[in-house]
Amino acid sequence: METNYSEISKKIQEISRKLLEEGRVDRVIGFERGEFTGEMTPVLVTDPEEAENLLFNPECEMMLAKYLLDYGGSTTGIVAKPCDTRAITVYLAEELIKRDEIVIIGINDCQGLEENEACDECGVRNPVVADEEIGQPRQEPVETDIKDDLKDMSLGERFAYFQEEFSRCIRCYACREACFVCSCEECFVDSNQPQWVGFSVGLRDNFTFHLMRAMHMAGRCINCGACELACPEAINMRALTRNLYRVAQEVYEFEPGLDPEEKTLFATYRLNDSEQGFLD
Amino acid sequence: MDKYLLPHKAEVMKITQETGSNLNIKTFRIRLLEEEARKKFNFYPGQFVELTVFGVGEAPFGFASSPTRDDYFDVSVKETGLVTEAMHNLEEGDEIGVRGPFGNHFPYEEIRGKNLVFLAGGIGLAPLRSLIEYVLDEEKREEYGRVQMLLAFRSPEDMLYKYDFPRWEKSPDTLVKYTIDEECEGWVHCVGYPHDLLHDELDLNQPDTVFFTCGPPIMIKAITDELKSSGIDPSSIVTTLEMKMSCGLGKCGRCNIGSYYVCKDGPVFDLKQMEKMPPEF
Amino acid sequence: MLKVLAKSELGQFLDKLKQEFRVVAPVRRQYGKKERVEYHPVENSEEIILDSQPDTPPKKFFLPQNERLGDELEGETDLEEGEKETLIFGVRSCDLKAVEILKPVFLDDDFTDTYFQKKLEKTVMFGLGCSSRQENCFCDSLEINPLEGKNVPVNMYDDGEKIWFAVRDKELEKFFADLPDGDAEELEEKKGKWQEEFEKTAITLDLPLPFPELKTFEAPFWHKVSANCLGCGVCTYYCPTCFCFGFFWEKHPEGIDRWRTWDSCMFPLFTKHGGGHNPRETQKQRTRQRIMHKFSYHPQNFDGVPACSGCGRCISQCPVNIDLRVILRTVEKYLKEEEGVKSSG
Amino acid sequence: MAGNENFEPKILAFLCNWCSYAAADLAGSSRMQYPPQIRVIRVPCSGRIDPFLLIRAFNSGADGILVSGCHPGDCHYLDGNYYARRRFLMLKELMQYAGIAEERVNFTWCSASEGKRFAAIVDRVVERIKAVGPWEGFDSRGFIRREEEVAGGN
Repeated sequence: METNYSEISKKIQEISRKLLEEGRVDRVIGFERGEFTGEMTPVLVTDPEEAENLLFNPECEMMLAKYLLDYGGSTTGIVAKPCDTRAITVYLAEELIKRDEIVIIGINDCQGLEENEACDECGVRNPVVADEEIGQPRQEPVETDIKDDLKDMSLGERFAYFQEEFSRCIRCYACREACFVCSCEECFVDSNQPQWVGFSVGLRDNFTFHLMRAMHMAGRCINCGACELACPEAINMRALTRNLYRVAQEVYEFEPGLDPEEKTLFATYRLNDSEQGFLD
Repeated sequence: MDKYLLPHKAEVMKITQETGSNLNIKTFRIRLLEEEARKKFNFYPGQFVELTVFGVGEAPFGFASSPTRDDYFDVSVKETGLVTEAMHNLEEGDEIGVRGPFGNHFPYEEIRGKNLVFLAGGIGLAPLRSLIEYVLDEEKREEYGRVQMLLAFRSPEDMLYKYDFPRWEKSPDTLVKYTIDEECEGWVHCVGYPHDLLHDELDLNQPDTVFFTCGPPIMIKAITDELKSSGIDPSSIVTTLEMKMSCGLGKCGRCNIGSYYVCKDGPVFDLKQMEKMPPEF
Repeated sequence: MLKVLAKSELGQFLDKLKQEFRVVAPVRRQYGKKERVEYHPVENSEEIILDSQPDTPPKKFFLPQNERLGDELEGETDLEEGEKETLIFGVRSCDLKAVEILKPVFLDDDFTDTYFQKKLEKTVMFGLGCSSRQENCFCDSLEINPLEGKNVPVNMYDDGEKIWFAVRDKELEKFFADLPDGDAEELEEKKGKWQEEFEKTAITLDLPLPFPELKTFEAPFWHKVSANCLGCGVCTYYCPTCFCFGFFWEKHPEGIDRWRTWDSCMFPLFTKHGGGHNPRETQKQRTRQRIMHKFSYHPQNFDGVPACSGCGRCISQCPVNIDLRVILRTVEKYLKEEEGVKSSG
Repeated sequence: MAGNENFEPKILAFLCNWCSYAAADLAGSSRMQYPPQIRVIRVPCSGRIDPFLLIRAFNSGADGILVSGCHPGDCHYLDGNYYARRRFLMLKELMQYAGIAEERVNFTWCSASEGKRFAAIVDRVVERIKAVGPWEGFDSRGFIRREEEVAGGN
């Protein structure tokens, strides 16, 4: 069945208007169409009259969950794709936001986004957590695999591949800012005591930055693809985090953002965890 | 060709430990190594230099000594970050990089013949010391009117330039007062914040007085408010602004406040100018 | 001198230029699934793209993202002797204007940036008149003529089949001697048509430049226009006029090199003091700084010229599609309303 | 990258104060021979090692790293090494996926009494790293983003 996006948009407008009018939220975070660009852009609606600007369609590629971090202490409604709800779940598990301060307008039966390749690898098509639901939840599960297009490369080829990718990095940190996982108060690249990674845009520091970034993502990244979409230089940095996502799945049977009660990967352990590759 | 973006080599002649408590401040006496560069290096009170600890980084510091001392200059450094920490680890005789001098200066010409009041808090005394030393210099002293100072510190241990005070006090027509934040044993001077003590301790009613203030932002704010409410003309209240500065040439953009670049158009501003600026300092 | 060149002969023509210049032009690059147009030295004339605005501005040729200033102790580095001049083939009006905006910043009387100066002296630019509006550009709203690049020895036009060269420099005429003459009237007719297209899609911005400093600064809309900003540096790094920079140091066995690198007012670290205080702590303050610097502070210092050439790259590249034009509209509306209140009250 | 006969690798060894560091001590005082190419950094617990430090070792030119902590169950702080185990496994996967040979990234456990084992481990690690040759650095393709940009200083 075709998804009717104008229907979804109308529902979002109705619900948002009601939430704002009844004073249940101070603001709603959603999408609107840019006046001149014609492209979708995140927007903060505080006036019930403005709720009619809210739209939803497969061009709405940005993750909105991160904006929630700016508004602790007040109530916020959020238009949430299933991936947004996973991000919210991670935030809840880490107590970065309070459940009673957010109203989640979840979108059921997500069909994926136009330009996001990560959507093909996503099996979560209904919100993990929601207060208001739009559309009917998808019943049959979606069979997906985390792809690995680099697996046939040799070690040296992969190294050269990543060198080529990261040599383009201009360190604008769009990947970091677009990523909901990057919620640290001070990012490691901004710290100068200790200075983990140099400020230069040389390959050495770029490569180090991306390795450290991927390591910071491990166990929290939900493979949503926001980093890749945000990158103006089209760098495939998701290859690293995606691989760690798969390893966590295979080795620890762990997938972040599905259960707010579950601790994140590095916040817990099992006595019989794997020691694969350790020297005996 | 003048080197703008690369430092001149200099040596640390002398290091003086100023304070002993958790406020760690040292004063460095620095001399340029190249004769040629030294000759060209003319600075005025209020200006600043960019000092490089080789391999670590660069940071701006205001001159703390009078330009009437030919050969060298002093800067006082509080240990706060990467560069200042590295500076504190230097020893006498070590090499250091110098770029500058940069910025504008205190209006030492315009204030000739006027009465001067200096209000300093903590390490804010450093840039004022440059002007104080200049004004109190034996050859220059008679060109200026009455000099009054109120020097505020957190505690007696946090006082810097203690060794200068007897000389300043002895200078003709000069009044020096000291204050600390909280009462403590053996302290015979004032106690309290400078803006509360201003009227009682100093004589503010002389005509043609120029006020110089420097210290923590909150102190500057309190003092300027107090002075303004006593009806003093904002253009005769002078302070120095602190922003992160890097290039010193008004290019790199980080010290930009309104149409001013603090490193080039500042750091010395009078209150009249500051009232027209966006409040971003 | 007006000359025309069939596009199929572009390769041969460039070979001639290459004998004297290092020729750089907008070329197509494929990264994964994403296609981009960037300035690179030309290897094959077929990869040259003249009908689409390059994704990156030519700023990097004068102000590279990383630039070695020299050894901390030894002094400045010089350009290598005998280096060929660089010819940038096809620079649009917006990017030419951007270079004009950068010039007074780096070549002022108190301080001449020799690094910038030397690179500029070793560069020749061929202008390219736009024949259609690009994705998000609005240079005509800022009184820049998209069809006519200023201060260039050669201005080109691409009508799809032929490239037209309006040669204004005597020394360069030798390269064009073999080419057939162009019909000036025909070109004017084409330009007229393009001009019409531009006028149809123009956005009129009635901006008082410079923006009144305090009034705009204290305006209430800044939170609204910056609420969706992520705080990355894309807009400033892709801007042809943004020039803020920082230093970093590289230790190696022979010494310590000082490098200059781009920095961005959108990063919190940009203004954070060593002691921890940050005068521009929130994204709202930083966004305001970016806009105010471009349209208020810069024009105050440089004869009313804003530090924006309307190329629209900050809009096209923004990960959340923030639109500078919308912000300018908001400012325009606000200032008009304020003006109205004042005159009626 | 064939093993080089004269290649003396630089190896950073992060050793837990309560076990592996003591083991290294024991190996020394028992006059056991082990290769001198490791540089030891004493840490309070393997769980206290930030993976960033290990990545940074490669940034700074180390040819390889060795991390050794207490055997699972023996942690002085009860469970530090259990947390570390997860981190190290993920780091190892990350490095290998990014094209850094797994021989360079070594993890093991070693108790305070296992001086002999420690010497053997160091032997093995040095052999492993020698086999993959010197680490050429993340920037083995040059410092700057695109070569042509610096070509003429332009």
